[in-house]
Amino acid sequence: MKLKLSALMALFLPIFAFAEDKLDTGDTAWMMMSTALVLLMTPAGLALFYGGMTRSKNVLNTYAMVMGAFVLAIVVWIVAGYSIAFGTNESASLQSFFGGFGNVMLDGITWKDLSGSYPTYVFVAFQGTFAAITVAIASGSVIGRMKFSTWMVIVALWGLVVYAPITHMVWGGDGALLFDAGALDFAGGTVVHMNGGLAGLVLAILVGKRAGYPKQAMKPYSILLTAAGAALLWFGWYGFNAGSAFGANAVAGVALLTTTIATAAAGLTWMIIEWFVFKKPTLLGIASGIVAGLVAITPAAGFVSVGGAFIVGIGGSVIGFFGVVTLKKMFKYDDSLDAFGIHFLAGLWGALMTGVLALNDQDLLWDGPLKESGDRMGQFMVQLQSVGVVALWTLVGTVVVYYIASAVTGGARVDAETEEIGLDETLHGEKVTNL
Amino acid sequence: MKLKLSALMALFLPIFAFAEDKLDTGDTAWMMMSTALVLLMTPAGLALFYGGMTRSKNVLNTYAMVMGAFVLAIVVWIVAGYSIAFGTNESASLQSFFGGFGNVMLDGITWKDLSGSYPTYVFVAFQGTFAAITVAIASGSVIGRMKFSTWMVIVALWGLVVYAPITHMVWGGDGALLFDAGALDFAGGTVVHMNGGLAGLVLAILVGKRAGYPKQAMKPYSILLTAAGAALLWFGWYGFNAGSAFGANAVAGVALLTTTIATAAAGLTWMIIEWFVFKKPTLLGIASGIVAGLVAITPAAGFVSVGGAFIVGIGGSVIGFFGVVTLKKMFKYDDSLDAFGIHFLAGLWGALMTGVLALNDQDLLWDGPLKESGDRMGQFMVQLQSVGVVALWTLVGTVVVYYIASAVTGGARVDAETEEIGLDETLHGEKVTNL
Amino acid sequence: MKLKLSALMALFLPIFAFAEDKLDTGDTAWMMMSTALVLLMTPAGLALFYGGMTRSKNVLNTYAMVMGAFVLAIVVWIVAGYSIAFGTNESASLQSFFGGFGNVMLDGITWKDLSGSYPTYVFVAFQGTFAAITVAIASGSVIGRMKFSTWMVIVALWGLVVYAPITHMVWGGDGALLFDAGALDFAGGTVVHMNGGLAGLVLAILVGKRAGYPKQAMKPYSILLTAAGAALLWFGWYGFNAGSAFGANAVAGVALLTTTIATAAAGLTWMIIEWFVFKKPTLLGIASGIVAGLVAITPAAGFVSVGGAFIVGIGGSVIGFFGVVTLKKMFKYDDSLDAFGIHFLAGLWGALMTGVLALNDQDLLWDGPLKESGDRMGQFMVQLQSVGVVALWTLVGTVVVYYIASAVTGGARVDAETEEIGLDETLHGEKVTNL
Amino acid sequence: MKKIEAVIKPFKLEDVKDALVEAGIEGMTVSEVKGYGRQQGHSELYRGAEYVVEFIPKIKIEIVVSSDEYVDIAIKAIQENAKTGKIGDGKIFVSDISKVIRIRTDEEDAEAL
Amino acid sequence: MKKIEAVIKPFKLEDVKDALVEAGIEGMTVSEVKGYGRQQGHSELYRGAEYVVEFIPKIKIEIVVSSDEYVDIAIKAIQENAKTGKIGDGKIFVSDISKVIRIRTDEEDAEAL
Amino acid sequence: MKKIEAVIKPFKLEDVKDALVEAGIEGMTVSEVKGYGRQQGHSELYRGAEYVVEFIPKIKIEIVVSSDEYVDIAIKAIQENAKTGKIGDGKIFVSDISKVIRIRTDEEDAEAL
Ligand SMILES: Nc1ncnc2c1ncn2[C@@H]1O[C@H](COP(=O)(O)OP(=O)(O)O)[C@@H](O)[C@H]1O
Ligand SMILES: Nc1ncnc2c1ncn2[C@@H]1O[C@H](COP(=O)(O)OP(=O)(O)O)[C@@H](O)[C@H]1O
Ligand SMILES: Nc1ncnc2c1ncn2[C@@H]1O[C@H](COP(=O)(O)OP(=O)(O)O)[C@@H](O)[C@H]1O
Repeated sequence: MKLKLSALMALFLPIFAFAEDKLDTGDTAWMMMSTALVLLMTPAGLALFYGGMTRSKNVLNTYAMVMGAFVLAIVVWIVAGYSIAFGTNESASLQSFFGGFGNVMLDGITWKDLSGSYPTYVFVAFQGTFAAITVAIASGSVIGRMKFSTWMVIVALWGLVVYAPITHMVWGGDGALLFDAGALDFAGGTVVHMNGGLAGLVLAILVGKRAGYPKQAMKPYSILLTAAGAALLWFGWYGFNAGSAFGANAVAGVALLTTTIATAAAGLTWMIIEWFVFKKPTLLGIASGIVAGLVAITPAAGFVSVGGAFIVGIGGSVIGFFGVVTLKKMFKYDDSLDAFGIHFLAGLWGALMTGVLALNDQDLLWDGPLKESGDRMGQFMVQLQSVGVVALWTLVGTVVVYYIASAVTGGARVDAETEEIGLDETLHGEKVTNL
Repeated sequence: MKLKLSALMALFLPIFAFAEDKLDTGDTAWMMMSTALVLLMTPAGLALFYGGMTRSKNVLNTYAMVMGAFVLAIVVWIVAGYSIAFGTNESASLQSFFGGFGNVMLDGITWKDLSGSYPTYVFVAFQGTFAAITVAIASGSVIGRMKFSTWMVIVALWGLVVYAPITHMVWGGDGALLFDAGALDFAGGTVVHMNGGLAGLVLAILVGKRAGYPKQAMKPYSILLTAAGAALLWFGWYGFNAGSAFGANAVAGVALLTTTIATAAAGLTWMIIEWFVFKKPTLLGIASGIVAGLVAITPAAGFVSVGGAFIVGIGGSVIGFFGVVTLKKMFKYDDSLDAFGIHFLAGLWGALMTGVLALNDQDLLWDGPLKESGDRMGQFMVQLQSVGVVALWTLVGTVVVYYIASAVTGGARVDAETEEIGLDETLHGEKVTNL
Repeated sequence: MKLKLSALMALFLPIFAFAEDKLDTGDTAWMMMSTALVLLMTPAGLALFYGGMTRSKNVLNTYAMVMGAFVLAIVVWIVAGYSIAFGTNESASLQSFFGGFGNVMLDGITWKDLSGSYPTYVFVAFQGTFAAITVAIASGSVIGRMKFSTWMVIVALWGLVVYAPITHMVWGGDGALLFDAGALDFAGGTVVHMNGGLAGLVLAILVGKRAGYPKQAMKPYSILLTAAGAALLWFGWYGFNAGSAFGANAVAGVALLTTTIATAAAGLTWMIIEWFVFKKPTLLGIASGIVAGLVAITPAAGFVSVGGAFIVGIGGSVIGFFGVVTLKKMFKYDDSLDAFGIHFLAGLWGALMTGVLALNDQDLLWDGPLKESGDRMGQFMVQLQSVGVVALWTLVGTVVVYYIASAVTGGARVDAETEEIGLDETLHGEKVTNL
Repeated sequence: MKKIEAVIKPFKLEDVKDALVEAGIEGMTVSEVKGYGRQQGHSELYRGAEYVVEFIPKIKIEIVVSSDEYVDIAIKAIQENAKTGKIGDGKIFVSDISKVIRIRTDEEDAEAL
Repeated sequence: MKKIEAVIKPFKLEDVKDALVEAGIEGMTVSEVKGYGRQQGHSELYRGAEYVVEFIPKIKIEIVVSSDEYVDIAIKAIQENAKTGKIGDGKIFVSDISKVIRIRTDEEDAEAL
Repeated sequence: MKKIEAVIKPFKLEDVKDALVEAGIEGMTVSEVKGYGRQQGHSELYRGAEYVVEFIPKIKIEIVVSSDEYVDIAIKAIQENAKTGKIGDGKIFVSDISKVIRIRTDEEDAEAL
């Protein structure tokens, strides 16, 4: 990533006033701000988005799954995740998948080190917020029935076994599998959204459906909080996407604009589809569309045009709607808050459309078939390969992690009575509202 | 605007380390951040502020009116609004009012273009968030009785017919009516707040009062959410005001400080007035004062002194209180959440006081009578002219848009039973809290 | 502070592209953003954090105590607080404690003045948000029984008599007592957290316990809002800590990373302790740990290593837990929302551990025994001295302020019936939820 | 003594209360209930899952009066003010009360009302 | 006419309602109540302060029927569907109603039900 | 069997419950209600619009007991513990219950209590 970054930077040299390896205050300001923005997405944005959609008896448990996952995943990231993801492995065959343990506890990194034009310490924190939101996304599929202890064990293992290697493969620099292949994933369509969304589905199937699903009415505690969460996600996502330009540069400007366009178009699209299909547009629908649009544009954000952003956003919303309304009913899995339906599917759509729609502009593109030889079909095949590899790794890794966590905690699922009474009261001894 | 911007920039050349037409990372970082901040104001800040003040049966509808308006207005902005507002019309007489259609779908703008020292793409997104919040403000006057379909049509038309031309007139660069006249509006006192607030009143009068108003008690769902919304508005407003300096420069510092002072003073003022008049200070009052102060300082933010900021803030609160408590009762219109009472009146106050209080400092001022010849009276007349022109355009434009939208959707108002049951259940099929 | 700042800056000169006394857009962008971030912490973060923990009948009063304190404290800061804190007194003996009245109403400061590389106006606003949150923290100890009028008087006086002098002593530049002694307090462990937390305890003891405490169940209105508030605090704290590097530089990067690490570790720690002690991890516990971690790392943020951040964070959580669960029961004071238990204790821990763990790195350290002669024991003694002086000043000052405020408002405490019915209804005439 | 319980539409409460007070009945206790009957519920929609809400929000008013005369007065006031003529207007139930005590004064029966 | 009041566990409401409707009882009024009895409450924990929640959420169903026959039908439907066999299943109380009125139509007694 | 219904001030619930339990009455059902009577409501203020809140939050306790003896015990416990002496202390109503069933065990009447 650093290498790619430097390459990118080089293009702008005539524009920027600094030479490589110097700290640029504007880039540093933007990357620190981006870190704070992405941080906000999990314990505030996603937690409210998910918490609001949960039945009132499980709201605090849902919030705790997100917030607890966040703090644990950050710790895991510092201890070893960063090293596996962004370290360099001496063995070339291992380097395809793992960065090794050279930077465990950030060993070998000093506060004066730079990643391009800003401190590596900031890069570490920025990437840590990505690691943490990814596993938190998965929680949405399994709320209301999983033991909190099992979930915590899953979070710890998954960060090391699934997230870090996938990040390494895609963004790990020279020698990393999909990085070398030239996969385009601007801000984490594969790494974050497909990954987290698919992990959610796998866990949902393994842990089983909530009692009474889908017969029993499972009404959301507060759509208002869900909508507020979606708004905070949108806000934070500017750090996610425009921050993935690794500086306050023109590419960040592209990501900022395409993110705005795709998201607005997606929110509108979901609303309109609902209006046609169910005769009523819902606030939950607008919020869902917004998130689907944000997910879809993530891999494409720095690569596509204004028109491309519209296509990615609208399509992300259509496919998300299909995932949530049609697919889930068809296959009868209980992807409770639609981590799979929205994050995986819209992330997949975005990752593939990045191959189709990426501007053939040498200054924007990353290394890959499209940049090197204008080979769009080849680029699309690389995108296909990358979604395939990521999906496979996530699938296998998540199954393994689940069974270990389940064994360690004496079964992954709460008993029927606990589920009936609600996890807030039984697992946490708290109640969502005391009027 | 670009021209004015360049003029402004030139003043700082000895201070800044870059020459014109170079991307400055610090300015770019600040403008991207400002865009994210202003974005947050609508689907989170304003939506919570308004939603919390609504009766529980209409809360989600209110939220959806704001959030739905936001996504639609952004799309409209990209498609044609930006072009009308900031494009350049070849016909000089048209250029007074409209920027034309040269930049429809952002045609003609590339990702490498700069607006001064940061990407034009960022400028487009930044201004888009202004367009979107303006129409969302108007929704506050008509909640609880307007059809959602009518509202959506209004949003789309209004963005093109009212918002974009007014923005062009004030900020549209050489040849634009009020820009040429030398009107001072730092961040949108006329363009955003008077405009949105007056549109609200017009719509409120046209659609009629809520059933039972003012006899029936209409209690707010949650003042706590309203207060949280006000806090988010304050936060986001730093992007609004200090972002309107178009860079991380000393003028932005002025706007940041005056915004802080005026808002704090206004929050305190409203609280004290209530304490005297009603014997009880309310949280809603503090929150209302905060918003009134933010609105009032908006046109003046980069122009006034510390003392000026106090005057603008305190006066904004006094006039807002008068609008909400006295004027509304006197004329018996149902400006439900006081978009007119707070945004129009405090915006008007701020716009006029900008003429009175703007520092006579060549490095701060924009072109206009005050800058050119120290003619404060002349400047005040220009300010008067600008509020007059804006008010007239808004009035006429909003009436036209209302009748078209009403015709297209078969009447603008829901039937009596729908209103009685509440719009959340009837229009959206959702409920605000499921305990 | 400005002097120290310049000294710090000098170290980076080869890295930064600007010479002293020039505005740097990156630093300015970061400091403006930091100001907005710290602002958000009080009327949104702390207000939700506290409001959510309060009984439903006092929620809006709690929110109003925080929000009202905020607007008033900002006004007081501009009027005279800034001058006392950061002005320069001609008398050397007075300069030890007070900055004097030379900058009342920001007199003598112009919009072109710089603090190092960004506008002094931004510095004023940034520091104002610190002043305002400090007194707001104290409100947590006395909610549910203090008159709103008394509280407002306390806020006004305390900002001048306690906060401003303490800030002067620690950060007031050459001649200021603890600044000269070489006390290390990166972002306000003593100035903000010990100070606000101890003031809270003092007020809680003086105003007395809530009726029925601790026998009667006092259930929190909404832990979800408390958790959301904690997340907003975390987000804003990046401005607090990394903003205290006064620029977008490598030291800010250190603060950003250590803040992330300590907070995550602390959130996890509290959760685990609860799990062991009470058999149930709570969401309130995770949120409490997060805040304890943020407080603990505040004085240490720019000084410690990755390992140091873990120690500070984990220890802060342990000591905060002890304060809240053990100490409070032992001494039977009613520190209602644990301003003392968390802010004072974790702030104390952080301040002392800064002496123990600060990296002996000339480029990071501030003047003091450790920097000058590698004398860690000497540094620790200075830290002890500074916590002692701050605690003493806070104690005496707060007692004085309390009695004056109480006298002015005819007693500090509401009557028994008012307390019984609840302060929302009686003092503000509002109700937290209208379903 | 008699107790009158009436289940009515929520938005009629204000009118009914005013009429009762005007008719000289100055005490009552109300609660929020949910009714099931002939009146159709509505449906809620969350991401495509449609839930029919069969229980409809109603208000229950309880009034204890000392004489049959007052029973008639109360029934009349309720009937006239709660009626919309549409399904779901609700029902009135009358039953016996054998003893009433006012806690504040220890007064009993008719005096306690 | 008789009134049947049943206090049951909240999650049994749906089953009981379905059984009643199937048995031909098509009107009822329910409310959220809290019960105290042999069933143990749970405890809540806030920063180390443990509060025992002694009142347990229950649902109260009120049904007014015209004949003793319907009383038995209703009781049977409730008994069968609200029972879990664990402490806290709740109770059924039966009392007399002397008059019923349907507000919409002014119908009285059996006709009003 | 008798049913005792008491409308009391919310903050007295804990004391009343303790007294009832102490007096050997170990089951009760409570609900949140709103009362209208001589006690003055308060007013709420939203941006200058003042709304008088006439209905005051109260708690309703329902207790079914098997004998008149228990009726007296219960009344005494409530009277003593709910009284503040100020307007609004509330009322106690007593009525007849013809049948009681414990759902869990099918026990009837006195045994079910
Ligand atoms: N048998 C009954 N027992 C108790 N409450 C009833 C009964 N029948 C109806 N209700 C109450 O009366 C309300 C109105 O009844 P419904 O059948 O919907 O319309 P209508 O009052 O016009 O006949 C119901 O929502 C319910 O609360
Ligand atoms: N004497 C009583 N009067 C009124 N309600 C009662 C009485 N006894 C019990 N209840 C209600 O019945 C519910 C169940 O009673 P409980 O003793 O917990 O279990 P069980 O129903 O199995 O005997 C209680 O929560 C309460 O609501
Ligand atoms: N006639 C009545 N029928 C039913 N409930 C009543 C009646 N009168 C009073 N109440 C209830 O008793 C409560 C207290 O009555 P109120 O007249 O305010 O004071 P007091 O109990 O001191 O006479 C009321 O809030 C209401 O809930």
